[in-house]
Amino acid sequence: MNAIVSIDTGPEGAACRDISYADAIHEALRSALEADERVFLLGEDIGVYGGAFQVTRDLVHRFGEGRVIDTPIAELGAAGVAVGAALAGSRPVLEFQFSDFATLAMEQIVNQAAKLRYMLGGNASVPLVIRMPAGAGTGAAAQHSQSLEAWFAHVPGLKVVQPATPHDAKGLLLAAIDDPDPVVIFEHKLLYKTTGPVPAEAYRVPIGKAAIRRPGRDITIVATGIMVHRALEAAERLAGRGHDAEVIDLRSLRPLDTATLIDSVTRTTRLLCVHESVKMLGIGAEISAAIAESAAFDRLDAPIRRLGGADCPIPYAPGLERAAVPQVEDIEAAAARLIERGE
Amino acid sequence: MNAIVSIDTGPEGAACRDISYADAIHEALRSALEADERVFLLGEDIGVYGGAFQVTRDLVHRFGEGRVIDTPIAELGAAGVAVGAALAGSRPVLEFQFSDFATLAMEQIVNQAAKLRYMLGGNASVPLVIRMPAGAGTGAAAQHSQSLEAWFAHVPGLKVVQPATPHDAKGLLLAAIDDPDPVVIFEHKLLYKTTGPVPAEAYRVPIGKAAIRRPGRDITIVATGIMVHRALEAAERLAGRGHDAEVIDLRSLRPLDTATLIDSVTRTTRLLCVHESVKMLGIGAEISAAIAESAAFDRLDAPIRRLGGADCPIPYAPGLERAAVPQVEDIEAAAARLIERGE
Amino acid sequence: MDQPTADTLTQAPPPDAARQREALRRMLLIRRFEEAAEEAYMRGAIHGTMHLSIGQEASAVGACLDLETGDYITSTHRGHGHCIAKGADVARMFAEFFGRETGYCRGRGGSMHIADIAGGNLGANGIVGGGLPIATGAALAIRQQRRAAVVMCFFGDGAVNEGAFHEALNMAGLWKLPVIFVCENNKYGMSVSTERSMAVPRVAERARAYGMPGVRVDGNDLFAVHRAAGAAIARARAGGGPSLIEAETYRLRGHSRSDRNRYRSKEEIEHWRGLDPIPRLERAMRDAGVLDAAGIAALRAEVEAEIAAAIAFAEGSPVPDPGEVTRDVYEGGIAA
Amino acid sequence: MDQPTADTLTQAPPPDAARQREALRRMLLIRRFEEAAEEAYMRGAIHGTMHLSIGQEASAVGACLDLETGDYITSTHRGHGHCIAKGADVARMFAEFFGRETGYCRGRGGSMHIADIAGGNLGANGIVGGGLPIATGAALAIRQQRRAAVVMCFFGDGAVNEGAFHEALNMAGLWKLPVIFVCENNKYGMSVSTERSMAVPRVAERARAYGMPGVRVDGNDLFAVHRAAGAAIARARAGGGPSLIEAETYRLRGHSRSDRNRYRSKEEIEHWRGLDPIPRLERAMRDAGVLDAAGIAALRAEVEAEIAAAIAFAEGSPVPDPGEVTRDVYEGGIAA
Ligand SMILES: Cc1ncc(C[n+]2csc(CCOP(=O)(O)OP(=O)(O)O)c2C)c(N)n1
Ligand SMILES: Cc1ncc(C[n+]2csc(CCOP(=O)(O)OP(=O)(O)O)c2C)c(N)n1
Ligand SMILES: [Mg+2]
Ligand SMILES: [Mg+2]
Repeated sequence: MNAIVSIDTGPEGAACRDISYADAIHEALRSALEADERVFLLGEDIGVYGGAFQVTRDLVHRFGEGRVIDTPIAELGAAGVAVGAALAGSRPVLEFQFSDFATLAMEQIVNQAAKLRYMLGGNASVPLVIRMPAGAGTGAAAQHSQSLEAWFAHVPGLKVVQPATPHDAKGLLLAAIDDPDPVVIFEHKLLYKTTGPVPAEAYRVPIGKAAIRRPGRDITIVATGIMVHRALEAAERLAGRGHDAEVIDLRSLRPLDTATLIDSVTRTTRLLCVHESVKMLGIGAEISAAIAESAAFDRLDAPIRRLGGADCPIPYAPGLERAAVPQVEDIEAAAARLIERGE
Repeated sequence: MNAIVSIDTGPEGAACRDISYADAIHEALRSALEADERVFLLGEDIGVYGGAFQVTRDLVHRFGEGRVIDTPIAELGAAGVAVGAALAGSRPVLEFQFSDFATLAMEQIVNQAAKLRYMLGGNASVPLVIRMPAGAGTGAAAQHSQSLEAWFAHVPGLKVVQPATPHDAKGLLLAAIDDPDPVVIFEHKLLYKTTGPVPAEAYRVPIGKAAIRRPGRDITIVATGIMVHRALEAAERLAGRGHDAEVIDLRSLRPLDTATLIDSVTRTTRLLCVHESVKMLGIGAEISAAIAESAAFDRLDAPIRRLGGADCPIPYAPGLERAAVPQVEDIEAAAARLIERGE
Repeated sequence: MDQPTADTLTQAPPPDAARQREALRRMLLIRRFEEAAEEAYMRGAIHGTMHLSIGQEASAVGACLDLETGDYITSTHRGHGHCIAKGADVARMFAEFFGRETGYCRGRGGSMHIADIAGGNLGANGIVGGGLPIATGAALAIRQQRRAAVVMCFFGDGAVNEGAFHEALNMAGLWKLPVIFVCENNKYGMSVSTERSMAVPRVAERARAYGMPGVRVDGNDLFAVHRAAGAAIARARAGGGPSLIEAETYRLRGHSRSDRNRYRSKEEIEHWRGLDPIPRLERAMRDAGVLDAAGIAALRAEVEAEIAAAIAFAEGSPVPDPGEVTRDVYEGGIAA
Repeated sequence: MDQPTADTLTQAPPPDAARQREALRRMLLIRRFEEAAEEAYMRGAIHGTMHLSIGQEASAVGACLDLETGDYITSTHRGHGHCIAKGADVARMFAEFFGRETGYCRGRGGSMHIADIAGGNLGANGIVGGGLPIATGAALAIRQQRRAAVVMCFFGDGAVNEGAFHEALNMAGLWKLPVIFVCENNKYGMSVSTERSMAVPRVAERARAYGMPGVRVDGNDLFAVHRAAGAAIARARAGGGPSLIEAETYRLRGHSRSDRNRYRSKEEIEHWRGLDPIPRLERAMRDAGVLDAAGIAALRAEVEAEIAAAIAFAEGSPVPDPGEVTRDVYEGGIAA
C-alpha cells in the first residue's frame, strides 16, 4: 500500500519509451493530423520556427502550411477563426504562445466557444482544443508566467485539463481532440523538457479523472501540473519523517473528479491542495469547498490547507520568482503541520 | 440582537434621501467630477445617451465631452486608454456597457493595470476605476448576463467590490476613485432601479470591509450583490420557522474581509455562501476555503454550503433564466437544511 | 502587389422576375416579422430586449440572394433580417422569441442568438464584432474541406472600430478566403455616429488596408446590394478571395427597445423613411412590369398569413422545463 | 475631410553638431549595452530571456532626439534602445537585468518591463501591441491636463496585426491626440515575415484609415528618422494630431535568445549588416566634418567606461529580499 506507484502507466501491456513532455505532445499532434484530415493546427510561429517551445517542430514540413498555420499576431482573431472553423466542421488545435496572451481572446473563448452549444439549444458543436503554455520559473516575469487555469474552470461549456506527465500530455491531448466540446489544456513550461514513459501508439486519457500517484494513509495532497512532482518529492521527505502522504494528480479541473477526492480524504482525514496559480480563487478553493460541503467534511481531522501562488504578479529576480510559487519544502512543511496537529 | 438592522446606514447624523442605486452612482460620479478635475469618464454611449442604464444621464451636459467621453466600440482600446491616462496622472472611470464585454479587455486590465505597480517596483500607480454592469434577470441571454467577478478577484493588483445598496454604490465608488490602485466595481443590473437611503454629501465606504446586515445566531449567510436582498428575505422566512440567520453583505471580494467572516461563523457555527456567479470557483469557494483553513473550522457544526449560478450559460427563456440563479426559496431551503441537520 | 479595386464588385447580373418576387417576399416577411415581434414585446409576450432592422431589409436580402444551401452567414445583434434572408422559418423564430422548446435554440438563445446551423446561419451574436473572426474561420474550414461554399459576414458600422474587424479582415485578405464582409452602415453604433466614432467614416476604403476590393452601395436599393454581393460571391466562389461591401442604410427604429433617440433628429429619421427600401423595390418592380399592384397585394397577404400561422405555432409551443437548465452545456451533458 | 499626407512629415531641420554627437553617443551606448547584456546572459549572470535591438539603434534614437523631459514614450519587448534613447541610466538598467534592488523596477520587471516613469518612459511591454492604447491614453491625459507634451509610441511590424493597433490608432486619429506611432518594421514578427502576416505589408499606408499622415523612412538612417519624427513631434505639440512613421530596419540578432534563425537566410542578414546604422552615422558625421576619427574614438571610449561602471554598479547591488515578494502589489501593501 505504501509502495510508490510509477507516475506514468501506459495502457495495459503497451510498449513505452521515455520521451519528453514536448515530444509527447508532438506525437499526439502528429498522430491526430495523420488520422483525421479535419484536424489542423494554428498559432504563432508554430511553422518553421516550431513553436516557442519546439512542440510543433517539423509538423509543417510533414503536413504543409495548410494544416500547420502560422497566424499573424492576433490572438482574438485567431481564436475566433478557430471557433468558426470548428463550427464549420474542422477540428482546430490552437496554440497560444504563452497562456498570458489568451487574455486577448477571452471574448471568443468564453462568450463564443464555451456558450455556442448551449445558446443554440444543443444544435451547435465547437470541437476546439486550446493549448496554453503557462507558469513561472523561466525568468520571463509577470506577463509571461501566469497560471490562469482557474478562470477557464469557472466557465461552463469549457473543459480544462492540466497534464503533469508526458503520458498524460499525449493521452489528454488526444482525448481533447476527439471531444465535441472546447477543451483548454494547460501545459507548464518547465515540464516540456521533463521525460517519462509514453506508449508509441495513440491512446486517450479520459478527461475528468484524477490519478492517485502515490497512495498514502495520513494526508491527501492534491496537486496540479508541475506541483504534482513537487508534491511527490515532498511525500518522499515526509516518509522519512514517518508520515505517509497520498498524492493525487488532479489532471482535470473541469469536470472535477470529486469522487476520487472525497474517497481519498475520507480515508486520510486531512487535505492539502497545491497549485501554482494564485491561492485566492485558485482550484484549491474549489477543491476545499467541494470537500467542505461533502460527506467527507465530517471525517476531517484538521482544517483544509491550500498552497498557491503568492498574492502578487510573478516577479523577475530569481529569488523572488522562487518565493512566488510553492516549493517542495513548503509542501513538506504544510503537510507535516497538518499531520502533527492531529497527533 | 435579533432586530433587523437597516441595510443602509449613512455616516453618523447625515441627512439621507431615498434614491435609486443608479442615481447614487450618478451622484458619486458628479461629485468626483466636481471635486477633482483629473477625474473623467469614458465608455460607450455614456454621453447624450446617458449610458445603457442611464447612470451617466446628464453628466456630459454638465461637464462636457472632454470629461464624459463616448468611446468607439473598442473595449480593449478603451481600457488601454484608461490605463495610459491613469499612468499619466489622470483619474479615469471606465464603464463597460455590460461586464461581458470586459472579456475583450482582460489583457489591459490584468496584464497592464493590475501588474504595473508591481512590475515597475512600486514606481507606477494606475488609479483606474472600472464599472461593470453584470448579472442575469433581464432576458438578455448568455452574452449579456454573466457574473465574472471571481475572475477579477483572482488577480493580485486589482481590488473588486460589489455594492448591494444605493448607499454602498455611492460610497464604494467614491472610495474607488480615491484609490491609487485599479478597482473593479460589479453592479447588478437589476439593482439600478432599487432605492434606499443615501446621504447627499460625499462619503466613502472603505474597500475591504463586509457589513453584517442582519445579526443572527444560528447560521451565517454570506451573500454578494443582489443576493444580499434575497438572503435577507430568506432570513425573514427562516425567522418564521424559528431560525435566526445572520446575513453578511460581502461588499468587497478583494481584499476579502476574512476577519468578519471568521468571527461570524465562530458564533453561528454554520455557513452558507450565496452568489449569482457560477458556483464552481465562484467567490463562495474562496470563502469556504478561507473558513476551512481558519480557526473557525473547528467550530463548524455542519458542512459549509454554497449556492451559486447553475453550471450553464444564462439561458433566455424566463423559466430557465430564473432556474439558473439562486432564488429566495433556494436560500431558505439550503439554510434550513444546514440548521436542521445540526439539531 | 496589385490591389483589387471597387470595379471588381459591379458585375453581377440582375435577378430574374421570380427571384425579384422572392426578394420582395423576404423583405416583406422581415418587416412584418419585426413589426409583429415588436407588438408581442409591447404586450409582454416576449422578454429581454430586441434590435429591429426595420428599414434595413434590402441589405440583408440583397446580400443573401445569390447564396446557396451550403453557404454560411454570420449575423449580429440586429439579425432577424439576415436569418430570414438566409431562409429561416419564421415560426421557429417566433418560437425562439417566445422562449419555447420549438424555437431554433429551444428557447435558450432568444433574439440575440437566433441561429440555424443546418440552414447555414452560424448565428446572430451578442458581441459587436464577434462574428467577423468566426466567419473568417468558417471560410478557412471551407477551403480546407475543398468545398465551393462562401461565407457572408454581416456587421454594423460600430463593429468596424473593434480590433476583431481588423484582425479578421487581415487574415481573410492574407489567406484569400471565400468570405464577403458586409458592413450595414446605418450611421450609428447605438447613439454614436460614425463621425464621432471613426477617424475616417468611410468603411469601404478600409478594404485597401486588407488587400481586398471594397465598394460602397446604396443599402436601401435591393438591386445595388445584390449587384455588389453577387459579384463578391462569384469572386469568392471562384477562389478570388474576400471582398468588403459597405451598404449605406438606416434603422428606422431606435437601437433597442429602451432607446430614447436623443442623438438624432426627427428630420433625419423622416428623410430616411422616404428612402424605405420596400416601397422602393415595389415601385421598381411595378415600373418594370415585374409585378403589378394586385401581385404585390397577393404577396403581402401571403406574408401576413405566414406571420399569423407562425405566431400561432409559437404561442402553442411548450416552454422549456426549468429542470433541464443545465442540459446541452456539453454533448452528452457531462457537467462539472 | 482632407487627409493629411506624408509630405507633412518631411520638414524637421537636421540636428546640430552637438546633438548629432549626442545621437551617436546614445546609439553606441545602446549597442554596447546590449552586447554587454548578451555577454552577461551567456555567462549566466542574467536569467530569463531578452530581445536585442542590435541594428535598430537609429530608429530609437532618431525618434527620441527631439523629445523633451515632459514627453513620454511607450516601448516594447525589444525596448532597451528606446529606454536609453529617452535618457535612462544604463547602471540602473543593468541592475534591473541582474535582478537587483537598485534596478529601475527593483528587480521585479527585468528586460521586458524596463521603465522609467520619472524619466517619461512608461514602460517596455511583454504584450505585443500592449503599448499602443496606453500611449493613446497618455496623450489623452496630456490634452486633459493642458500640457504641451507628446507621446512617442514604439511598436513592431508584428503588432500592426493586433486589434489593439487598430483601436488605438482610430481613437488617436478621431480625437487628434498628441501621439506619434513609430513602427519599427524589421520585416519579421518573431519568425513570420510581413509578407506572411499582413494582407498589405506596407505599414505607413495604414495611416489613411485613421486620418493621420503616414510616412515610410529608412530606419537605419538616423537623419531620415529624425526628420520624420521631428516633424511629427512638432505637429503633435502644435495640436495637429497624431502621425504614423514606419521605420524600415532589421534586427541583426535572433528574435530572442532561443531563436534558431530558421526563417531567414544568412545572405539577408549579411545584406543588412552592411546597412548597420552606426557605421553609417559615423561615416556621415566624418564626411560632414562634424566629428573626426579621434572624436569618434573618444566617444567610444567614453561609452565603454560608462558601460563598465554600470556593470560594476549592478553587480555590486543587493538582490531583493524574497520575504518582500508581495510588497508593492498595492500602495501601502494591502494584500488580499
Ligand atoms: C463588444 C460589444 N460592445 C458593446 C456592445 C453593446 N452594443 C450592442 S449593439 C451596439 C451598437 C452596434 O453598432 P453597429 O455595429 O453599428 O450595429 P447597429 O446596432 O447599428 O446595427 C452596442 C454598442 C456589444 N453588444 N458588444
Ligand atoms: C500578445 C502577444 N502575442 C505574442 C507574443 C510573443 N511575441 C513576443 S515578440 C513577438 C514578435 C513581435 O514582432 P514585432 O512586433 O514585429 O516586434 P519585433 O520582435 O520584430 O521587434 C511575439 C510573437 C507576445 N509577447 N504578446
Ligand atoms: Mg450601426
Ligand atoms: Mg518585427
